[in-house]
Amino acid sequence: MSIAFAITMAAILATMALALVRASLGPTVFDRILALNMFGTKTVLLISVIGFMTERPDFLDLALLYALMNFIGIVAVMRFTKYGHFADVDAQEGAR
Amino acid sequence: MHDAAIHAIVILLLGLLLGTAIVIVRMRELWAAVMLTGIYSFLGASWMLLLDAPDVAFTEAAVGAGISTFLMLSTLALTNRRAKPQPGLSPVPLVVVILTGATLIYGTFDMPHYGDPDAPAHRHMAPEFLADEVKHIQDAEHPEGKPVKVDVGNIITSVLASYRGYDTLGETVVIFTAGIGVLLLLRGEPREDPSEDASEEPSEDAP
Amino acid sequence: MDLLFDFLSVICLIGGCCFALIGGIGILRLPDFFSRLHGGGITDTLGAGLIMLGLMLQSIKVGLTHEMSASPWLVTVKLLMILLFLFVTSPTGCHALARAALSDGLEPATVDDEEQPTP
Amino acid sequence: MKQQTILRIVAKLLIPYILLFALYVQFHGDFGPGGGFQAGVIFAAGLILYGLIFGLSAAREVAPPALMETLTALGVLIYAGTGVLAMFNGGHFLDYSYLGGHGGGHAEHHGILPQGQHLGILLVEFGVGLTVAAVMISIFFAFAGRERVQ
Repeated sequence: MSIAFAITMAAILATMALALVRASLGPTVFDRILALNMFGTKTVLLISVIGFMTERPDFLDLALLYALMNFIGIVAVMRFTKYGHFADVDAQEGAR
Repeated sequence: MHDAAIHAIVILLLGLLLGTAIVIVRMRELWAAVMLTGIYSFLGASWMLLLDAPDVAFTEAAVGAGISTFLMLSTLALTNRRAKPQPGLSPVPLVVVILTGATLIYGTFDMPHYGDPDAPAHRHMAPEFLADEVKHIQDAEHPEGKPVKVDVGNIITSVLASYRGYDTLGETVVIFTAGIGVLLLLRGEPREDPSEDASEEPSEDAP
Repeated sequence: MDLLFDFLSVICLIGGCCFALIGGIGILRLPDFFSRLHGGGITDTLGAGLIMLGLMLQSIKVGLTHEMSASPWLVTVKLLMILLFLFVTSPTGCHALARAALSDGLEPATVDDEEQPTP
Repeated sequence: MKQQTILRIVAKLLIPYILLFALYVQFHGDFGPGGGFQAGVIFAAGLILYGLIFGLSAAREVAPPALMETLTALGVLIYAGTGVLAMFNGGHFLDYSYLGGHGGGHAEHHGILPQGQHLGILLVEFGVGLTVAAVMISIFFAFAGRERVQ
């Protein structure tokens, strides 16, 4: 089983590397954020597999945390790229 | 086989960390650099996990993914979004960095091997901490003279909160002071509450 | 019984790896942002789902063989929750991203666009 | 961001779980990874998500800035107060063994957990968590409330 876990981790790391290339190339803002989103998901998977490989299932708390926190990071980056600040924008935004 | 696989994964992870660092350095768009530090923190936490340090990884995960991205972005919102291009590249910083790095790596040769049971860190205080941890399992056999000190499942928590209570108190005061400092700096001038008159403000302030 | 669980879980893990890699290649090679969203989508749903399913089968296997300890079942529940959160947050992120890109004026590339530069 | 229905609903769905997870990390830190600092950061992150999606003024209503500043100091006070309480019970500063309520502070009865240590660590971690969460939320308000200086 440990070989299967190792292969899974290697595949996840390879996917991370591909996402990293896209994050660094990314012609538009959104490409980079998409790569960040994917990277976060891959981290959750990587941490879960590490937990199983090292037989320390309490590592899953960490994966759970990343699954929740990744979303906050993405919302923050998206808001920043859209408005450039974090103050209230509802009045300016109008009916968009 | 198991150890070899973990070593290979660690090396791959470190390679990715290096790649991320290079990409961050080359990035001119500052918000993208901030986003990439988030990626760096993802990788760092995974690596700390492989070194069997879940508490450190947990802190990295809690701070690195959400809060620090947000804080750095809000700093950018108050300053500037793009880095100034450097006019000329001087080789001096590179030489300094390479020399410092080489010295540090040379210094690690004297350090005990990872996981070495004879390392000073494992012989000085750690046995005492660990002994207190196991004590409650075989409590009935123990002679009465030995006081049970800390009896909390996670060793890190007991060390941080109890044995090194003064230290942690100091850290809490540091966070408190830092928070007060940021509030004093950023609340410099009294502003109108934007929640009340947000509907009027943009029309007046808009250029 | 163990062998069956191991077999199924290896199949799930390898399948998940394949989907993750396909998505990774997709996010790198596809021509424009809106098609790259598909690459992201594949890894985040099917890739993550299969890998999590493989891990869940492993913990269920442990849970069935050691009846007295509750911890493997807790691990299964935690994996299920992680999967649930991933399934909720990741497509939401993709959706919001696509919406932001559209409102920013980014046009999806169509066949006509591709024919124009290479006549 | 408030106009984006799906984002808003999903945030509404997630925020309770983030806060619940923060409490889990806070009070389960004795046994699993985590503790006061991490819990405070996660709790603050939950509120920051609320502020990002529903607007700063809504977040200010949920967590009034004045209250946050009070809680910042209160957390440190709880920490230091635990230490002082141990002194009142006859021990040293921050010697939780004397919090057990047995008077003498010698909680080493057979089979009985040293309650004082548990209680002390719980209180201290709570103080740390309170301070960290309040500081993070205050910093969020301070940063987000300012507009760009040009």
